[in-house]
Amino acid sequence: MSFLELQNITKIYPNGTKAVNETSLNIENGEFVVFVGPSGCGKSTLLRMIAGLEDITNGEISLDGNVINNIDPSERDVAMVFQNYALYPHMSVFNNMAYGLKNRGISKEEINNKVNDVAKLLEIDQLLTRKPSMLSGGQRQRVAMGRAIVRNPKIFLFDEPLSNLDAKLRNQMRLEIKRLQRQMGVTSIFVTHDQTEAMTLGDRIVVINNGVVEQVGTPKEIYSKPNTKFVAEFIGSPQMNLFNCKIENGIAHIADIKINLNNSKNIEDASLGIRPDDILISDNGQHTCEANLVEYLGSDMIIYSKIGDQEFSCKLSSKINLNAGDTFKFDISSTLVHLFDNTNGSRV
Amino acid sequence: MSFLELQNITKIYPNGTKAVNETSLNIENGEFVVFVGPSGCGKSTLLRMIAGLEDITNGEISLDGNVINNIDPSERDVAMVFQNYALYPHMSVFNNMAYGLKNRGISKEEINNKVNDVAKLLEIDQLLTRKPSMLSGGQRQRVAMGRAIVRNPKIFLFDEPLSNLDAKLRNQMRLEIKRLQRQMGVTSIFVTHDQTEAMTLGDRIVVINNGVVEQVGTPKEIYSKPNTKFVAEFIGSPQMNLFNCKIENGIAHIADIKINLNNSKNIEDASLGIRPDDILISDNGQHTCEANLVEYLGSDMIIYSKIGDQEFSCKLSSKINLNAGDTFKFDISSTLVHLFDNTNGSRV
Amino acid sequence: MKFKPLEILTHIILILGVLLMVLPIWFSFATSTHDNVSIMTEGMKFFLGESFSQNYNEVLNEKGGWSEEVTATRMFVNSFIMALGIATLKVVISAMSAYALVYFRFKLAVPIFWLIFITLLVPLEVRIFPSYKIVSDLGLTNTYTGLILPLVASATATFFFRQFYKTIPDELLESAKLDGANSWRFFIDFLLPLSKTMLAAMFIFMFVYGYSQYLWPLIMTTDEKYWTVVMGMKIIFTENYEGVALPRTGERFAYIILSMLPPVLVVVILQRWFIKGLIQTEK
Amino acid sequence: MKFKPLEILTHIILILGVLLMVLPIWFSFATSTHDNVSIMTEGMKFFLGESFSQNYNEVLNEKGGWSEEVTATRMFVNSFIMALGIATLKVVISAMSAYALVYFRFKLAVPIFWLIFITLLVPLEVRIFPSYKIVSDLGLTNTYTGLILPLVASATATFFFRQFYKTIPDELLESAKLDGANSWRFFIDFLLPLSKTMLAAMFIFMFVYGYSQYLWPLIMTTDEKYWTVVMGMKIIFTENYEGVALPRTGERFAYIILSMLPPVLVVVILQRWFIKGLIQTEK
Repeated sequence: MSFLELQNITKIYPNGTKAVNETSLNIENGEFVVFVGPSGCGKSTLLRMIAGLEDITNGEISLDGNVINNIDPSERDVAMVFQNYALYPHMSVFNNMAYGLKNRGISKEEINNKVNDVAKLLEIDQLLTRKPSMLSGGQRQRVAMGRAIVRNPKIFLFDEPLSNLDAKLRNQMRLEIKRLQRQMGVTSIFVTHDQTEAMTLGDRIVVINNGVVEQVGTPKEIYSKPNTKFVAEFIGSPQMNLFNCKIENGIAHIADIKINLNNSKNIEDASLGIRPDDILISDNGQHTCEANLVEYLGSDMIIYSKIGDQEFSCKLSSKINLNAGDTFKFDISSTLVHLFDNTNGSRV
Repeated sequence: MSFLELQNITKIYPNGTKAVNETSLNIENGEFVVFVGPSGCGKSTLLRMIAGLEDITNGEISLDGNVINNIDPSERDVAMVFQNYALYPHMSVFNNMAYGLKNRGISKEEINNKVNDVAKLLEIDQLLTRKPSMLSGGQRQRVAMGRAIVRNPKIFLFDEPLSNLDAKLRNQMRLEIKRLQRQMGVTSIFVTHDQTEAMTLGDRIVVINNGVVEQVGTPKEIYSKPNTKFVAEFIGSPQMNLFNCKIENGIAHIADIKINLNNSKNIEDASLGIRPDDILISDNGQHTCEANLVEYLGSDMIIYSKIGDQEFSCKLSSKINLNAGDTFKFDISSTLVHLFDNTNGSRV
Repeated sequence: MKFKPLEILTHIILILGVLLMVLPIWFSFATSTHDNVSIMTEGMKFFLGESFSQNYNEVLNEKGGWSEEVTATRMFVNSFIMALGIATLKVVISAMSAYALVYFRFKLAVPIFWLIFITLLVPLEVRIFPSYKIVSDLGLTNTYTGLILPLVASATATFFFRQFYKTIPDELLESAKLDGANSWRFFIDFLLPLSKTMLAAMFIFMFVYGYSQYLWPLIMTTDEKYWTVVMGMKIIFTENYEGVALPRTGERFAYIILSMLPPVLVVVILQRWFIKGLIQTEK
Repeated sequence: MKFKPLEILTHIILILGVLLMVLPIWFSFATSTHDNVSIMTEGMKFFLGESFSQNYNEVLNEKGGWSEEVTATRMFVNSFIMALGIATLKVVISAMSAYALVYFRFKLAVPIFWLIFITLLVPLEVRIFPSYKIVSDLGLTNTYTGLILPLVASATATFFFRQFYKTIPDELLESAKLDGANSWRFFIDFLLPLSKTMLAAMFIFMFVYGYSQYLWPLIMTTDEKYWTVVMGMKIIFTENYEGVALPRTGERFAYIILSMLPPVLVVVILQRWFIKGLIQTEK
């Protein structure tokens, strides 16, 4: 039996919206799982049902062997880091961290020790007497983490905790969260809309769309073998190019370009996907296109172009000299291609 | 004479903080300039002084040949897109866009035409009767853009307009803003803390830190030849590795590793910078380290390691099989290295 | 977001509270439809009687007062004019003062806010004689202006408008400025529409405040033509004791019920604005 | 954020307003320090006189009323107890009702809110006779309980607490729940400390409201021991006309000045809370 089990979880709001639909999932003890999906896909609702902040319409959640459907959030022994941190504005950092412990009737001395230990771990021990309004974004983030850690809960829940930080700080905190989780070994669920966070943080990733789990797997599995068209587009940056095409006799026709696919059945309405960095640009490529726009990213650059009326992008080293308006030659290798059936979006 | 000229602009707040210090800058007609820097560096203050929303303590701003220091913001003919969009919550999308035109006494018919044209351009013509509260984040963003465009101002000011959008949408809107600016040719200033946005959007980038301009240049110039240690660390993702070292007889000593630099003078306290993707990993590299943490990013991965007690990261293709705990061999080429003097942070 | 175990208890307490508030009004109305004899002999009524039109007709049209010239209808009209004037001017003046205090950053804004706030401590009752002196020197006794003017400043309303304006993000003002709005237009085009709910709520509060004034109109008016409902209430409850006839209890209750109508009217008219505003700010 | 051209004009208007508000109080105070003869002959005073201690001593210690037993000091104490009781209970009850309305999502929350809101339309003046009946049936005439109890419910305060609670982000409640806080703890540990400013402001408003009550204590109290300041004001302004001596104008003004002190005291005590709260919510 897994540490956390979700069985056919469904959430229907009073207004009839189905936020989560028949979701089942097992999470092992000590695992770091990331729920990723576009905004409004139900990933936060799922997390909030685990925390007990939303009622469960149907299905069963069990944690550490006990069904927790009807257990009050205060007794589930889970800790959550909110997107806006939800620090208690009228309490000092110390009291923010100590509040949950006080409510559990832990002795003053023990609270002092625990809070100080965690504060040291997170390097916020200088801030214990300050109010949240006197902290910077990164410091608030740490306090929110500290409040969760100090309780030593069965499970950590993160609800997009990095999205209010600026880019540099986000990368830094991402690393720190990963290290802390490794170090403490507490089962964690992290919700995000950012595929980079999902890929770098998760032991396993759960890709969610419209309340349905599209794919569960390690970052490598999901990146290299996306099960559906949605996952293919969502995971990876810049996003995978998807060409609408017709496949006849093992050959994909995209506008006037033909790509030879080995052993493929005929599909009337297919999508041929290829990642921007899998398009091979060389002077003796078979196909020719014009670069409409070039985005310079430092070591890499992204070229936007068109085949017929379908836009696509290629990522290549910025050492290559190519400007908007230039033409370039490229190849598409059949081994690097992902093929999806447009009728149901699933991988062929 | 340039289209927009800033001469020795200084901003000191009543409480004594110097937000902007003696900044001079020329921006040509039709240029797309990005102000980039960490939060609180003064980049927004500078933008707001151009808009007329902050008083100028010292210095002179001239737009299109006229000094505008004391001209009311409503008469400067600039349009601004705010971070939170600042849409008028009680007005429909149409009225949001038309409000500025009405105040300029333009005829109803002309307002109708202009608003409809811009709405079509931005694909929000279906939303004209809605209130802002009924729009999604991306749609709000478009309305805010539309409100600025419809006035056909001399200059566009963008104050971190993408930071409230999720990752996918941000990339998409970034492209769209770039295309629109190219198409309309209106001088634009874009403020952001995100170096990726700065690199991809700007014709020129102004890197600001602590109220002082650290470097002005094209994205390529700034990336390949950062003037200061701050710029080197700030621009580029993952950020440049900077090793504290001592340079004697043209050799840099980092812990027990020696790197041969050609023709370099002796520096007691130097920083040797190298970008994570410029570290050459190969089986016959001179130096050996252990990978402490591996971040998987899809096509690439980032390895975190240490030389002595100094952390560094390398970016390499995820096709290479390397896991946390493995050792790897690498070379640092003296041609890819950036050298800074720690006493003043400037490039050597 | 429910605290389930408490829910049933809460319901019971709340329903009791509702009954406690609604029953007296119903009793008053039911009693007002009976004739005086049955009220005299049987006490307050729970069911409706048959003297509705007689009692209400008498209250509205019978002339009373010392000069036997003023009708209750006249008093209702007076109270309505007074309450309307007070409420309208209080709301307008407070909204504008709050605007000045929040958006015009002159050095004295904070001390001035405190001075306005301090006037809360000097309600009309305390300054009634100086106020009377000024109004009578201006020749405004026995006029609507005299009834309304000394009551139009409101520190309470200014305070709440100020707090509300402070929640409006700065960017809205900045964006409006770049769109060419001057300070007057910003007030008209932005602050007023955004504070609809607040305006409606304040208007209701202030209308009731004005409507229930007693001491001021008592002192201000010697001419019975300017008597108000609340003054009339004292009169109908005292003058009849002097007569030899039965106490006219039915008419008294009819008068009370009628006296509630103008405020109810105001709420009914303003509720659309008000509910809309409440729903929009709903979490 | 300045609208410069208007600034000078605004200043002038505001300074005039300040004078208009402060001068009457200063005049009253200055006059209260003169003896009756000079006031009689010379009118209101701008400068201080020499009868300060005499006038104030007389007001505080002279026994008055029909029974010649009640002193002004006694009346101040009565008013203070009444105002304190009303304000404290009003604030506590309103804060708790608003809490129930915002955080307990039962189906009737909206209709109940409206019912509470409607009671605004039935101020004490309108329901004064039924209220009197109930209180006297309970044997509470001539008690502090009787003075205070019928005035402790406040729709206004409930409304503002409700609006304030609605601005508190949901995540705070959720986070508190995960930290093991039950609904009672959330109220004590979060809502009360967060609404400090609101509590202080409401307390001040309600204190002044209670302090300036006239009609209710007039009806409720037959025993002069329970007379209040505002009732006393009527008395000192009427009883002296009947005497043959000079009108005791100096003492009257002394009485007015003294009557302002309790509310001022409340503000001085609460201002620290209040200013702190205002500064924290400052833009």
